Amino acid sequence: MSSTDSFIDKLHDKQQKKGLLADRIRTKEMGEDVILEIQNLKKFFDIPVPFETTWFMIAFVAAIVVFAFEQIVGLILIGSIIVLYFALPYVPPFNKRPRVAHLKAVDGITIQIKKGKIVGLVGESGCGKSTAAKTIIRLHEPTEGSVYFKGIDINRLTSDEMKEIRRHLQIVFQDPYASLNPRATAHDIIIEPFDIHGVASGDEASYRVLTLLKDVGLAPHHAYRYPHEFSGGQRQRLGIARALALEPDFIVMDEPVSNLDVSVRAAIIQLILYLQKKMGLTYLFIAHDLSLVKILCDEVNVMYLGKIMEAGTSDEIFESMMHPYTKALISAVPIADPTKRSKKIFLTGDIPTPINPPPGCKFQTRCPLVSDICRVDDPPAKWYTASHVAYCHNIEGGEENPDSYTQ
Amino acid sequence: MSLKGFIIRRTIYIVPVMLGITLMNFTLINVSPGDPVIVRLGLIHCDHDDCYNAAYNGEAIEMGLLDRDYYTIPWFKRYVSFVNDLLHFDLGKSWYYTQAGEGIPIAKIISDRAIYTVVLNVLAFFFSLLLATAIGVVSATRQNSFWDRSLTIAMLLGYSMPLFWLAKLLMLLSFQLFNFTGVANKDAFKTPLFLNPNFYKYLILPTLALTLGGLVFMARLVRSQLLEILRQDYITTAKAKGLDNRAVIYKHAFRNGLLPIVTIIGNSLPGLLAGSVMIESVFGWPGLGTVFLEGALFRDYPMMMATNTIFPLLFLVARLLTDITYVFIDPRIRY
Amino acid sequence: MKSDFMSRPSEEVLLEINRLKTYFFTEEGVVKAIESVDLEVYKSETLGLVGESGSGKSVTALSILGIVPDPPGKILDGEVIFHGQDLRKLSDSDMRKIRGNQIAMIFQDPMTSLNPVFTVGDQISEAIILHQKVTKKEAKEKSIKIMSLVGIPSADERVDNYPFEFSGGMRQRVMIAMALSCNPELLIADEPSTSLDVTIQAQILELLKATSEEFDMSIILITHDMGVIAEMCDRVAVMYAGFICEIGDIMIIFKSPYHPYTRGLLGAIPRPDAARDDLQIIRGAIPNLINPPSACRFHPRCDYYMLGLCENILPELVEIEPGHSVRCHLYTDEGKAWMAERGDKRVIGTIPKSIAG
Amino acid sequence: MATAEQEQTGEFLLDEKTLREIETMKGAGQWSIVWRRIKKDKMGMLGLYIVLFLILMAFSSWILLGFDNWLTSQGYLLGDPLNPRSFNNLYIELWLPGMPADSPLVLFQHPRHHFPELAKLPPSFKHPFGTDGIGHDMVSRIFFGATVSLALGFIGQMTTVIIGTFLGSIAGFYGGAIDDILQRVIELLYSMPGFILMIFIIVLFEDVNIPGGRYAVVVIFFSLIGWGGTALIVRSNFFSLKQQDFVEAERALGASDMRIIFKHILPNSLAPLIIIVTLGIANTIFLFAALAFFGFGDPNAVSWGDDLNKWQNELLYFPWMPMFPALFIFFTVLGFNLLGDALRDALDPRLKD
Repeated sequence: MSSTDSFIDKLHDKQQKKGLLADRIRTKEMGEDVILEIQNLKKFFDIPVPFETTWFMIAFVAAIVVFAFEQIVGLILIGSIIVLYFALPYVPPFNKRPRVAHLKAVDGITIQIKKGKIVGLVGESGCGKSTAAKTIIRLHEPTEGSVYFKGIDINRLTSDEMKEIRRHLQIVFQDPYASLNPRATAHDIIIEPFDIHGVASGDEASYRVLTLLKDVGLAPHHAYRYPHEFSGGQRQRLGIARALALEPDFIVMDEPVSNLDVSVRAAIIQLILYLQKKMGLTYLFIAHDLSLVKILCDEVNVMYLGKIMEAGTSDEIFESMMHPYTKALISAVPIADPTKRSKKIFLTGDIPTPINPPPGCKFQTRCPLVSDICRVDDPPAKWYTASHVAYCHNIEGGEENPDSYTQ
Repeated sequence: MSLKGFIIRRTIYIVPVMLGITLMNFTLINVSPGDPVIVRLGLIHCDHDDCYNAAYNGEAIEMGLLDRDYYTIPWFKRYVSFVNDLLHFDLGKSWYYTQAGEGIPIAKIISDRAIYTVVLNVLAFFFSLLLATAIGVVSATRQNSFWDRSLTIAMLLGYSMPLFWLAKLLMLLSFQLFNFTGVANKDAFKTPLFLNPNFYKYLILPTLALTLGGLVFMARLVRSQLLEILRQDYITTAKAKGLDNRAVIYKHAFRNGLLPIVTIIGNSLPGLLAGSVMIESVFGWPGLGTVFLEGALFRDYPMMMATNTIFPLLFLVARLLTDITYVFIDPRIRY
Repeated sequence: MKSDFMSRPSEEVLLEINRLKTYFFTEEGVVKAIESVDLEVYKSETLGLVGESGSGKSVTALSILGIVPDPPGKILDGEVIFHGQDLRKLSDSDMRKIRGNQIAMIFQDPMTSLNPVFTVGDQISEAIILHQKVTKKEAKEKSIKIMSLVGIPSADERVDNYPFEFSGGMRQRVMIAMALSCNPELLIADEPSTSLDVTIQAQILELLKATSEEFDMSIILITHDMGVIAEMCDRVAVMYAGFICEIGDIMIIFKSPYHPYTRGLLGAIPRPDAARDDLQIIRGAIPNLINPPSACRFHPRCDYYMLGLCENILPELVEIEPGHSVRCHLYTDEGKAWMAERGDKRVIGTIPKSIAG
Repeated sequence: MATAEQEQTGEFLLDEKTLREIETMKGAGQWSIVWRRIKKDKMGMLGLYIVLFLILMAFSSWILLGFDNWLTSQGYLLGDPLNPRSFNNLYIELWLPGMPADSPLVLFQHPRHHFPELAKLPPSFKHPFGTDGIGHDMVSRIFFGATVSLALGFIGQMTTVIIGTFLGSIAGFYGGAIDDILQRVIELLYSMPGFILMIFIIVLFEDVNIPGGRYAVVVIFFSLIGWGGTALIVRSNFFSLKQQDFVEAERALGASDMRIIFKHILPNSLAPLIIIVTLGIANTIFLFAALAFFGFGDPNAVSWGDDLNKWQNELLYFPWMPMFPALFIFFTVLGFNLLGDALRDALDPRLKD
């Protein structure tokens, strides 16, 4: 571990020289063990909208016809045909050549993750949780914003440096079957990271594979089986073993249990918790199951349409939530206790699409507290404690500045 | 965007594609080795060069090559005039089909012969689609029954049978049963065409052969598509509503199954057209296919160029029609 | 079996299922999806049918309606008694009169269970025309009415829209409208909210609750989510690998589950005031139904497994108290004899720690 | 790790039978499952046997002919080559005890040798498939024709698949301008019926003189214009596979593009490629037979298509002459189609658990 730490120090020095570093983190807050800081992360996708090509084409075709009738220079004609054919917007039957609209999957999120904590990121489908997860470990390039890992801006690293950093940042996917190469055995899958990074080879690698299998609760004789021969829970164990292979510091758990059956789910959760304790891991736990997040996470971020609505410690979010969306979300969760049938807050309408959303608060279309200002201005941050913040125009209390809570 | 706009756009888009195709063909013809005049000359016996040159020139003049300065103008300039002629619906004169020592205009040949190909193809397409639907529905709704198994095997056998050989076998069968080979000779089709009993008599076997050829292809398609769709959730919904099997299949399954079927048939039209070329040739049916094959055998370049322009054009138009059909079948598609 | 449920007057029974058995004959082998399902549904109650994937919940629903895809599925045995007549003995056309009319069903994925090429109005009025003697126009009017009833805004315009123009929640509302269009007495809801988001799920469940009261309709609510069951149901039946293993009143089941599987299931979900370590594990995995464990199919995963008994003799459904039955050897005579023989004092009917705490 | 171990021991507390099944499943990769599925499919196995038989036939005739050429060039086979009865021209003889020593049963004759006096004989014990119009034994012609007919199908299809896979995978993985250009070229090629385009090209290039004769020209042009379909399928496969989680996981581990393409994506797109090859060989053989039938083959080649072309007009009077080559073309296409259909079913991803 010492060699990798020195690598990070080297990167740190390099970025400091260039003035890229988030100095605040390194100097002030490393003492508090901030392992990952996400600042104003945005990820937009370009999506196609129909593009009118008719006039463009008519102009070109007309030019060609003029050439043809006048028979001036054949070469010009032939050249322009080739240009026309290849340069014209391709018009396959149903996908017109796109003009671009932005799908704002992640629209500026800021999260601080402290070492050894489990930080939850919850939200409904289409709120950009998974995009956020992939952008954080740089599987997608962010449109804007930065991710600082131990103070290093990972989006500015070269591919070689990034490869080295990837040893510390890993991900576990939602669908345990899709995330395993169906043509590779468990052994092949877990040895892959050793192979890529040249950490270990031959017998040593195999030995480490078997140790990892044991760590995640699989038996040695599972090593030469293919993913389809495992049950859902065992597949997810394999996925976790692969993520653990390089001894990372930080793992993004992208809904690791939502595709599993109830009885298996608990076992995987226990494994995740056990590994965290044993290896001192830090998790970003992404989920839509609030009751799970409640018992699992130290801190929770509630996301809606690419924005953070409310963030705080688990207790703060679940016991003293402020944001109307959080309130509705939590009250909508069915509670597995028939004696506690709660009175629910029903949100009207559906989740709108994140394509070019209206200005102001993203939640305005469904919010029970909506007022005129919500349709114009972005909601301000209101801090209730040093860790608890909600973004809303119409809620009571709160401070503009979090620093008033720091000692 | 309106449907009209879409149609206009797609129609205009045909232009560069056609230009690309004709350019490709024209280039191929002009870079290929061999002199078409020599092919036409065949084996002539000449004692000295003058005799040969005279014969060569005579042949070249007859083919109309000297008129157009075939040997002096670079090929890309000739391509420009080809496109120019094409825009005036002038496809040049045939080298092989001649009348009174002069080539017949290809546009005339094609307009004379097109009706044969159209009648044959439309009839066969209609029949095969009808039969394929029937067979596909029977097979798909009674999966793994006796009928399904035997029909599937029959379709597979037919699918593996080369189409031209199927035509030959039909010919043999008809000869054994009725002493009628179905091969038309040139005198069989004197005008007026649609009152001519010979036209119908000689139409039977080609239509039958082409129908079988299309049928085996489409029936397999219909069956697999229907099987796929009968697995869908909305079929269960329809059943849970209390609809009977007929309504489920003919209303709910069929309309959904049509979409992929239309796509695949639309995309396989060139294949069906090639089948028609084979069948026409085997039965001597005087359509475009025969014209093309005979022209190709005798290196009739203008004719080959013309057919190789017409067939892609037909295909592109057919694909445009396919796309338009989509709009009426599937409400999800908007232009 | 019938005597087990004598706690309620029998005229209130709407649907009774006895020894239902459905297999799927696939190329890989025979999938024994349902081995023996016995349950009753009372008038205007909501019965929850809960179990993990592959437990046979959906197949039960399809078997009730007689629309198990055949091939490969086949109902081999059992009775489905609805209003005193055995649905399995009805002719096809009589059965069709009941489907969609007296018993309606909604499905898990509203995305795929609506036909994409017909307008929603067409699809709703199709059922109305089929079961009621009305003209097309009246059917359409009725569709609009029922659409606004299930909370689809501006229904008179939306009626001519296609399913793809609706969002997931709205599509599920369309499905509910379609099911309600003929005032059914029984609605089978197969995971109606699983593919929806939490806030939308709450809306749909509330709608189901409201309509069941309004229409005086019984609901069989199939789900794997214990939370949904707790919110919605009057009684609950727990299924495991083709068997009903426990059935009873919701309060009883959640308070003192008797079957080891029910206990495991309840222990494995995060309860409102649980801590991290309270999550309990059912070891093993859901069995492959082509080759399921013999007799009691839960025995390889069971903490109370009795060697020589559980894998050989299938326990009967035993009534513990009125309206609460369990299929487990802990409560059968054989089991008691086995324990007595070995001087084994297993604790029966205690409440798991996590639930009690 | 007590809890996890519990899960796994629970898994293996299953009864004996299941346990044994798990044992047999150990190490069973995708391919062994595919093989098991094909073995269950009777029609597929029939197709496999037909294909294997034909390949065996083509190979043995090829080797035999090569051996004969070598012997002749070495001068080992003496005797008058013009004499039909000389040792040189009697090919494979079968002599069984009890048969007259001077008239053994001739299994195969040299494919190019003909006996004009034996022309147009109907099938008999000596000539099971009869003889053709100039006195070739049809059995021999068919036996030796298998090489050309099958080789054309194999080589033609393999070249198109290799070109198509290469272009398709590049376009699919990187997308962008390469992908755009590739799509346009495919569109051009696909706007013309393949059969007609092939005839067009054969006519234009029939004079080209390259080793391998006319069929070499045909195969070269076939592979130049025929790769579009494969490229499209491979392209779309790459598009969907590169978005799969397991590829994302590789990226998260820091794997390079080449590693991802060759170690992870390509092996996973093998299944459609195998189907393309099998069904494509059937189509290619069919196409070449059709070209030969309409007189665009090589009249000097010993192949089923050209024999069929030569005797097609004798069908009404001497039906065996064109019938047997046609029958073998049919069987070949049928075999590959059966095998291809079985493979398609066996490789169907929907059937995966």
